[in-house]
Amino acid sequence: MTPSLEKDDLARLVAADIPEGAYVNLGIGQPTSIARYLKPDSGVILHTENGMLGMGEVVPAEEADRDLTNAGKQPVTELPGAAYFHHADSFAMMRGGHLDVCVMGAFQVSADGDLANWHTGAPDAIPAVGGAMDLAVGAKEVWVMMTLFTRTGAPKLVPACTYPLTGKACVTRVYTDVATFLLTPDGVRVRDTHGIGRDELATRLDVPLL
Amino acid sequence: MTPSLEKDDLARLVAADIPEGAYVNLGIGQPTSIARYLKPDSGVILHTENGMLGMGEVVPAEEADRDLTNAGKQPVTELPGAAYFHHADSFAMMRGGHLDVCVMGAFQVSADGDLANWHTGAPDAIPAVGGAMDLAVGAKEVWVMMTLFTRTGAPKLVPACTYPLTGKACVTRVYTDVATFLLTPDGVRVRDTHGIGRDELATRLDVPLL
Amino acid sequence: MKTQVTDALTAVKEIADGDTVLVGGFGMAGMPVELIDALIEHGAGDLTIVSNNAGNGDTGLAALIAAGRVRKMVCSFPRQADSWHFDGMYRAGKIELELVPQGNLAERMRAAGAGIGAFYCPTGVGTPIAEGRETRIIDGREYVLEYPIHGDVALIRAHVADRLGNLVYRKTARNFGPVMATAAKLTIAQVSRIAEIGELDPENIVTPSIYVNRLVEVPL
Amino acid sequence: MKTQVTDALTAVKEIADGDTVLVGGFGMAGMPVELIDALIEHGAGDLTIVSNNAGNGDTGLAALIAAGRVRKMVCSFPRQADSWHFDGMYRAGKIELELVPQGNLAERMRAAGAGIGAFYCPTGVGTPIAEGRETRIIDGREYVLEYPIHGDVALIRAHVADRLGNLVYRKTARNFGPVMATAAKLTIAQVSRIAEIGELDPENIVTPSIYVNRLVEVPL
Repeated sequence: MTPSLEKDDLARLVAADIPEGAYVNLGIGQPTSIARYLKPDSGVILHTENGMLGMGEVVPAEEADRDLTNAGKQPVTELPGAAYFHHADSFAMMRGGHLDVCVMGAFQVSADGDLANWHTGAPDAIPAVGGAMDLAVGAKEVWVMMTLFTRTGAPKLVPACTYPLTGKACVTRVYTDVATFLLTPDGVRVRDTHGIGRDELATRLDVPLL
Repeated sequence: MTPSLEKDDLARLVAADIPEGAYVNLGIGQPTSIARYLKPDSGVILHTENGMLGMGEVVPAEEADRDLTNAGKQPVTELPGAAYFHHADSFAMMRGGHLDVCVMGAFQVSADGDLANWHTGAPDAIPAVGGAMDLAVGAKEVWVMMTLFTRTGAPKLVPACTYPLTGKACVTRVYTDVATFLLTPDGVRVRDTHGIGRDELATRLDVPLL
Repeated sequence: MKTQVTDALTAVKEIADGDTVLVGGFGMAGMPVELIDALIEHGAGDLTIVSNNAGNGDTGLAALIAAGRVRKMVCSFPRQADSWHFDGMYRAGKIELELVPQGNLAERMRAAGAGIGAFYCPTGVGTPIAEGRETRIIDGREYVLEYPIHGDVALIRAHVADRLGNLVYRKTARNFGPVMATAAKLTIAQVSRIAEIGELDPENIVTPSIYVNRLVEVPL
Repeated sequence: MKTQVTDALTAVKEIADGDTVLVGGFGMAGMPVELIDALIEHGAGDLTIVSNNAGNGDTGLAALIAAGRVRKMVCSFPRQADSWHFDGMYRAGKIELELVPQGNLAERMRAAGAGIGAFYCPTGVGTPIAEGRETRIIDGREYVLEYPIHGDVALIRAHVADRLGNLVYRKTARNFGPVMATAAKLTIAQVSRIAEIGELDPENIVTPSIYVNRLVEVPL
């Protein structure tokens, strides 16, 4: 049995699944690292919601241009063929269904694709949503990248989200450290597993698996 | 008594009333000629709904650039400080109330500022509205420039329009060959007359005059 | 997905009978004449055409109308001195007309491209355009509810593209092109020149490549 | 009307207690720090601030919040590693928060600038953001009704202006500036340089001068 995936391996797995020439938004945090594993000849073009297509890599602070950041406010580069636009145009692009794929992190995903990734529901938390809800309703494919279990072992792929939703029935794939799930009209299909058997997976999740 | 105004005199009169630095849209037809009488140092900036601020003069066919026209599809020039934008942005500018003044022709204007200038209502006419309705609701001031009477002597400033409307309660001034009218909350005020006495004006119009 | 560079006839080959085609241009400025010629040669009919005008003279959109391929025109200003092909078809009852104020035409396509379901617009309130339509008072002002206009295909003309499909336009020929590019499932742009990637300044791109599926180079 | 070129303190002098101020920037990129400094010096309070974030570090918007001038923040992403001034005020119950998804924030200001009364937006359907809000099914999809956000004043930062007030931006510092400029009664732009009229290419203007009332030059 292969071991469970380290973060970089997971990013590499997602990167390999992104179609050639796709327009892609990589969410704040872990999904940002997917960019490192895209092949230079893939023609994949990265969108950042703060107004750019053709975004390049995250660069160290000493190379930073303060006018050029990703959605996580990290300094990035500009690739040849890039284009800048303002926020209303950027979100029109997202909401209008023009992005092929977006990849986001999540607290929970439900079997029918509901996404919860902006708020734990804790009463003292300061809520912040950013562009997550816009991506959830807008991208043609919404992929989630996360660990399958919390630190206490609770599954994050669930029959119904208990955290406040980001979007309903929007997620089509869930990439985790131990398995990749395709959320299909027929149900949740396990595409591959890493360091866990399908039987154990079925036992530890409350979601029926195909 | 001064004579009634020729078309060019009327255009000159309107031009003189446009405030310095105003952003102005001049409608198709007669209002277009107002541009000729704007003082070069007035700082007035002309908008054309097909996507430009800083439009210059109409030029003869031999100087035409087919990519640079006014809303009447006549070739025009570009002035220093001009800006181009697409149609949705151009009409957002109009609808959003950013133009200081627009000047349009009219079939009829009512005493409370209703405008009719797009359709005679004739059953065999092919209707065409262009940007007139957008200007009527959008510009801060809507001025009309027209002859006060039809060729058969019927007044075009009326108690209520009989032609289909372009916009409701939008016109604030009516410049005609024989008089200028200010449409105020108190009623229709005659500002100046040309070749006609105020008494005769009052007799020939069905609209109470202040 | 990757923008294809192709010839005009190949570019238009999937346009099907009954499609809604958004056609750029304000009069002749920005009209993709060679793409329309290819559409005529291709042969699709029963089309709904969304364009500001209903053809000028005998070329471009006017030729498509003259060829009897247009079932319905959605436009703001059909009647012009040189719109004789449309005028004849219209008076003969052979073409349907949906008259839309120019700004609504632009904004309804913008809504289609931006994922907006509908919007309240002040234009046309109290006029025949608003008759029988849903209206609403918001903050004391009356608005008409307007719905998006989606295209199956957009045929537009730009000035220069790069090989990725980024577009810049020239002067007032920009007009409806950038909006239509966002509102159609398939956008085909005719350009005067295709530049190398990196040649166009990223600050000056008007239509980002994401909105452009096919490029056809037609030198001036 | 003509755009004025002035200093920062003069530019902000009419901002009044209780005003709604749109503040450009995404984090620090595009934030008009010197205009905000002038607003702090000017002294207006009880402000509603519309901005993507709720301040970063100790400068710009964060300093305005720290000075106790903000009654309410309308933003998409207040909570950040360096939003300590907002966090403190919020937990102390001294500042109100209206959380708006980032795209709705942009589109609602765009609607204000474009004369749209309201629009149906799919974002947030089925989430707490949509609770108690008016929704509507259009073509089988559910939308939430969203209203414009108008500003009394917009404080934005651009790269270069010409003396007429035309603006160009730099890279992702463009962000909310062009939208906010359209949505406020008074738009004040801080720019790195003021160019002569005619120096900027008309094809490349991002914010036309009609949207800009005052310019303040703050060299980098």
